[in-house]
Amino acid sequence: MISFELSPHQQQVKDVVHWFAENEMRPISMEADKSGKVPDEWLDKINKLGIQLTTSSFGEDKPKSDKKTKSERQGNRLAVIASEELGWGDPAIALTLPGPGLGGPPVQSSGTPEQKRRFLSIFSKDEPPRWGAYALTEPEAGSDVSGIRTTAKKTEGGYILNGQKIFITNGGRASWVVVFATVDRTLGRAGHRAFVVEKDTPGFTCTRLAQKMGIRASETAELLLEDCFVPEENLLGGESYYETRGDRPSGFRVAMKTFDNTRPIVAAMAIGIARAAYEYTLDWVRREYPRHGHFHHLAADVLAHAEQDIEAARLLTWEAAWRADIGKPNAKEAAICKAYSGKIALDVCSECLELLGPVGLEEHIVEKLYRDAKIFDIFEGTNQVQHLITARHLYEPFGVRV
Amino acid sequence: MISFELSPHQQQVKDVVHWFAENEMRPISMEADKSGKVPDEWLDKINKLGIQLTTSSFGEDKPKSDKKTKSERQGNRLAVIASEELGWGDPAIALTLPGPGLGGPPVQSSGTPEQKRRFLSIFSKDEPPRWGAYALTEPEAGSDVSGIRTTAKKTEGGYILNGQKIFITNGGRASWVVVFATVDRTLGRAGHRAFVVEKDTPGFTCTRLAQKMGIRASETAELLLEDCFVPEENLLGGESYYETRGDRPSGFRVAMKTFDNTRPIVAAMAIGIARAAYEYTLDWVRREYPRHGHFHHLAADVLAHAEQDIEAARLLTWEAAWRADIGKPNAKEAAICKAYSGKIALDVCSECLELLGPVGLEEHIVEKLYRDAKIFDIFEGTNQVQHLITARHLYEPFGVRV
Amino acid sequence: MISFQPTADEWSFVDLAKDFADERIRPLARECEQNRRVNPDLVKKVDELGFATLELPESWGGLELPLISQIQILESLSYGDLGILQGLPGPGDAASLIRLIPDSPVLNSYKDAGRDGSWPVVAFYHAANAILPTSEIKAVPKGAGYVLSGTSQPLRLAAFADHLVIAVTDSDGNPLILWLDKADNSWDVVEGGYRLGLLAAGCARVRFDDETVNEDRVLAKGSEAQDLLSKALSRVYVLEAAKEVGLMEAALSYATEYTAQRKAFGQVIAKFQGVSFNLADMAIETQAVRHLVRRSAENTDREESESVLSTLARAHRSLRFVTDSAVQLLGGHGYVQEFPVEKWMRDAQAQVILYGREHDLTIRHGVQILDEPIRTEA
Amino acid sequence: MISFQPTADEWSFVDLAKDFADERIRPLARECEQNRRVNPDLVKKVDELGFATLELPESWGGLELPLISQIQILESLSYGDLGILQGLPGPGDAASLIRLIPDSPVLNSYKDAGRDGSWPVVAFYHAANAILPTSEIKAVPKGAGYVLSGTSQPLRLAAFADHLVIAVTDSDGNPLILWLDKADNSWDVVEGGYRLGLLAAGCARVRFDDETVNEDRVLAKGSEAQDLLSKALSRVYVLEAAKEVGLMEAALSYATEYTAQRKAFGQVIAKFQGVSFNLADMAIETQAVRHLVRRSAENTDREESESVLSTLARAHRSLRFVTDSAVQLLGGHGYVQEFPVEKWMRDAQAQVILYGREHDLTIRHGVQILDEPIRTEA
Repeated sequence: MISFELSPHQQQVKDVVHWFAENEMRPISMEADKSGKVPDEWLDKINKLGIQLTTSSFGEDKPKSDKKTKSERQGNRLAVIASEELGWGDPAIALTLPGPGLGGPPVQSSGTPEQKRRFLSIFSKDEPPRWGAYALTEPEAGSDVSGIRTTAKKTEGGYILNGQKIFITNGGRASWVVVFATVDRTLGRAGHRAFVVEKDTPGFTCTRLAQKMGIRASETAELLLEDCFVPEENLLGGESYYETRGDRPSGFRVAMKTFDNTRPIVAAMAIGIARAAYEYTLDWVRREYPRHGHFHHLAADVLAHAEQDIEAARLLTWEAAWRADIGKPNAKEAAICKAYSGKIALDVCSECLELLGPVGLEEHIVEKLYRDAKIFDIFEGTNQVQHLITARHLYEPFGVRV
Repeated sequence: MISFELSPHQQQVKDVVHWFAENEMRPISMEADKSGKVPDEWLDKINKLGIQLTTSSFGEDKPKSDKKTKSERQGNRLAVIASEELGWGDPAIALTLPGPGLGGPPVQSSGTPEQKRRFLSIFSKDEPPRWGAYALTEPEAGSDVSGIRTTAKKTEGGYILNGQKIFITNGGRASWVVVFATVDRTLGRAGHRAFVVEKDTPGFTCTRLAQKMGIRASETAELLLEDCFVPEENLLGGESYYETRGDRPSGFRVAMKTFDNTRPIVAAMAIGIARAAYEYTLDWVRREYPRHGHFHHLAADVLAHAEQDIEAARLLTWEAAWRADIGKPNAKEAAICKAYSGKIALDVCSECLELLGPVGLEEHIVEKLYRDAKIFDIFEGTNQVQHLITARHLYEPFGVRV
Repeated sequence: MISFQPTADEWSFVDLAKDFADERIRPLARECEQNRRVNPDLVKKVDELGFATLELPESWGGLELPLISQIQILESLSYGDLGILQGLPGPGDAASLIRLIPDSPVLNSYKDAGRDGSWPVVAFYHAANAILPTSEIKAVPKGAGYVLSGTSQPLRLAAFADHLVIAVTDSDGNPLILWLDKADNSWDVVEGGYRLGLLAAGCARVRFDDETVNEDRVLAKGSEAQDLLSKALSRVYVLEAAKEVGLMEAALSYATEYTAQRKAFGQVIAKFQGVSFNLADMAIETQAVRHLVRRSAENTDREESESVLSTLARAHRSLRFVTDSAVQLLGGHGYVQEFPVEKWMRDAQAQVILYGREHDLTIRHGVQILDEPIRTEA
Repeated sequence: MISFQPTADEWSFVDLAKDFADERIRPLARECEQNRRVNPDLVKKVDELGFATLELPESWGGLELPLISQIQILESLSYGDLGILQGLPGPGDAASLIRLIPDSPVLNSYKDAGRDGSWPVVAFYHAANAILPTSEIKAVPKGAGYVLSGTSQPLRLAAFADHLVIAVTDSDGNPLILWLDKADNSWDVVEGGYRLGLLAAGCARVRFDDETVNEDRVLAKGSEAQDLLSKALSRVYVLEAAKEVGLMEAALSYATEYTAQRKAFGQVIAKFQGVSFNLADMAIETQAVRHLVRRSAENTDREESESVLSTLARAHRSLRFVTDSAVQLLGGHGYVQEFPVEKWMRDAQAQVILYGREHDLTIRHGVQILDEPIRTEA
């Protein structure tokens, strides 16, 4: 049955995460933006509470989760519900929560049992906070895989990696980074490999952290691989994985398919941003604006649009997550919800700033959200990339590839 | 000096054409749309008055034109000023005014002196009304030249033409049509030729007239050329023109360049459409809407946007015309003004219909203008084509062709 | 539980509707437009299949479906042709009024008349969207009845109407809903020279010349009338928005197929700069509005109608965008009548004109938001 | 005669401004932002070249250029960096007031202070855009003077200001413009933790704590004040819109060059779907607004200011679109501070916040249109 009401379990996840966002994230939000850093002691405390950002199966293992019903997986839906609240709290801090982050899904989906154990078990509330990361983007290519130039040369017992990666979230602090490289550019996709490169591996360095318009408390690193030896056992899926499949890069494709899971999560954070700006502004307008006349109508117009854009973005995102939960292909829906949410997040913040007027210039959550929002239309595939993916799926039945 | 004030001469042209639009075109406008035809007797009368649509040098030979100053050509500016008024009057009727129409510029720019005399002298107020036409578009290609499939095969004393042309304004009633064809598709642009094909030439037929959303009073023909013999003397520019220039298709390029002159004229008509809808609606709103409250603000918002869009479109169009007058390249500006005006014409009409509400459904000039407007975003190069041209000019300094 | 899965019943009804739209409705679209009336055989078939009574109460022999089910079916039918859908005879928008007060004695004769499954035509006039004092219908109390005078704006189905619903505020400022029967009351039908769109939908003005209406024609008065109208319009707006989604889907899929198959300059149009992005935007808009309509339907089924106004406004905007884009992507072919998209663009514009001003609907919703307590739930 | 040809004088001044913007302004943009103040050497150079006194009357040693000339120069300077332009010390927006009443004795001391070519800083507070009673400055008549209290919204240059222009409606409802000197009156400067944009522009609130202002500080009262403010704001809005065009041009040309030269996946970014169309839209918007600003400048020079409000509103909208698009076209690089476009997007948003609400400006212009007689001339 078509329904947009949260189940009791979904509502509970939402409430818990919202409580966290409101009471733990918001109080440090403005200061973290100013200093460009999430305080270490805060991260320690959060980690001890067992709160992590595990995008692969987000909500299923929430602290207060009920006994799950066997009937229907709902991990993706819980993940977007939770992510919206985290984005509402503070997107930069959300991206800095300990855990495997975007590196989790490829390990989860392509790693050997031994790799899963080795790389995923390190994230524990009984250990210091740790991070995983995901390194795809290079200076000469955006967030698509076909342009990868980082090389992996087979050698005794492993591979020698050379290349540069940019815009890597938590790339500096990560215990390990999933690095995409090619063993032979002429092979195209069949030549691609994913490696788990561990911190302090010789030849693997974080060369600098980017200064950004927004999400300043989130670490965005540039990584350099110079004759960096990575042992065979860190090749994701293992040697045999690629051998047995010959030229079929299906394992790699699975790793790429994680975008279909991560895009709705990114979209949901963007929705959280927009909602935070909207709620703040609605409240402010109610207190400060006259109750009639053309400013009243102007605010009504702007707020009605904002509310609707948020609602539409959320429904598109829920749809993408729902399809993943019931095992339907969702690449098009994931692209659509990301394209839509990334765009409206900025639009809503900008319109809210207009309603706030000059006071919006000041140390102000809406101003910060505006700066944070823009990256959501860029990372995990730009708006343009999402449009292209959407169009490709529309044309697929006709055998046309744009 | 930068100035947007009309000179006395420009103002005079505007006033005369406006008078004509208001007092001759408007009274027959709704009926012509309904019957899908401009009445013959009206065309006879207009022709006897010497009023024609000659896009090449529109305003310079207006009935009441003053002694021209030698200092500065202003034909293109006068043309767009006049065209806006004609579009305001009725775009379908404007396109049906007797004269060489879009066929004029290529004959004017590429024809031999003998051809100019022979083909352009037939338009006279002492003769019955006559038309010229311009046939480029084919079923498999839009309004660009590179895809032409109509063939011209050299034969004794002339050429044999075979092919089909669609969306030809006045193509059925025209005394002659400038037809673009290729002598050899493998030559690309160098193989292109323009012929003046005269009415009643054996093998040359008007196969049907299109039923359209709007500009219903304007004739839009499908033309068929079946083994149609066209004598050498109807090859535009003459045989020697192509021989002496060898492979350089410069003559042809001149004929193509007429787009740079015609696009501002088409843009100006679109602006006239938007202005007609705007003025009608403004007047109506002033009479019918309450003078306060949210409907007042709603109308204020819509009308302010409409007025501005019209103003911006006009200034962009004037700029393109001004550049042509002073001999500067204007291909980019012509594309921009066409793209902008074609789009806002429909937008303004649609917004005006919203203000009118259900009464806008009825036999109503704004409803008609809405249907008429849409073609202005399509013909003479679609909005997409204009964007591409604009981008090409932006990238030209960097040696990039998109 | 968040879910986008239709029920099995919905699936099968929607399948039926899709086939019917493809095979029966779409092929007759131009003919019905030219005749300015829906083909009678088609009407009969629609009645047989039950598509005409989705909203009517079971006690009336209707299907009394929840809105969430109806919108899926209407979307599929409208994919065939919105012009035909809007010209189908029967209770039209008044079905939603009937749904709310099925037992009103005022409706008895209409209920009896439709017993054979073929419902007389009802046009629905309401002043909720009226801002034009010069063209409105006035109701002056006289005894226990009213005297009506004035001319309405153009209404859907008015040209064919056997019955009229008149929802106005009377000269004393009291809301009022009347149910008129052509047998008892007379009004003039004023048809304009419509050429824009929905030409088979029987649009016309109605005019009253000091027509006396008896007390027994009063469906509701005062706050009851106000409440009834508001609830009925919420339902009407949801249903109309769903029809708009169907038309968007038609334009989207037609433009997709056309640009995927049609070649220009040696390659399919899809590959030209800007085309596929425009198409993606059409798809995104269509899907966004589809979800918003579903959300509004779900809300209205639960008698929470807060987002209906803005959903309809968005549907209007998106419908104009999507149908206009389809014409644009077809280029010259989009503008001529051999292809359906020019008609769809005209129908779309007529539709948004008939059902409320976009900006007005949005602002009214915004005012509701500003006047409500903050919703803490998303 | 319709013409788009600048005069020879304008050409040479614009050339000078372009070179200066390229060579002197652009390279210092980040530094000035970080220091939250324009580099003093740069200020000196601006003063020497006369760019600071375009609007000031000749009797004050200014260039007293018509708006149509000034906007061309400001556009070129702003191409360098809007953040720097908005942080230049001197009379700021108050220059337009001075232009209108150069001989007012209230201004004598300021005029004298700037005789050496280096003008003290003036911040301009006006309530024309104020809707927030809780944060506004109140003026209560007391004897022949006034008592000021309350806190302004953030103003440009307020952090550096030696003088304040205060344009308010006093507690009796009479318009009033005061010219304050830090030497005679005191106010508090309240600086927020600004991080959005225009960080070198000295934005701050000013606060008055029952400050008594003498009669001799009154620049204008009543309808004279109203008229003066309205005329001055028209000039200010035209000049600000011109600066916005300069920033648009900067973003457009940077994005053009970047997408033409930067490669991804083996080809220049320009060739990817959607990129060149987005760029074309940026160019179209920029050119459209440039013309509208020129038109408004020409009108205002002729003392017809009817389109100024909507021109500024459009400039705001287009500026947001163009600077946002530039960031988008640069992708991840657009978001980091090694490239200028992220700063431009922030500066743009700060600029539109400081100079009037977009929708408000548009609606006010629309109300003007509705209340005026129809213009029969285009």
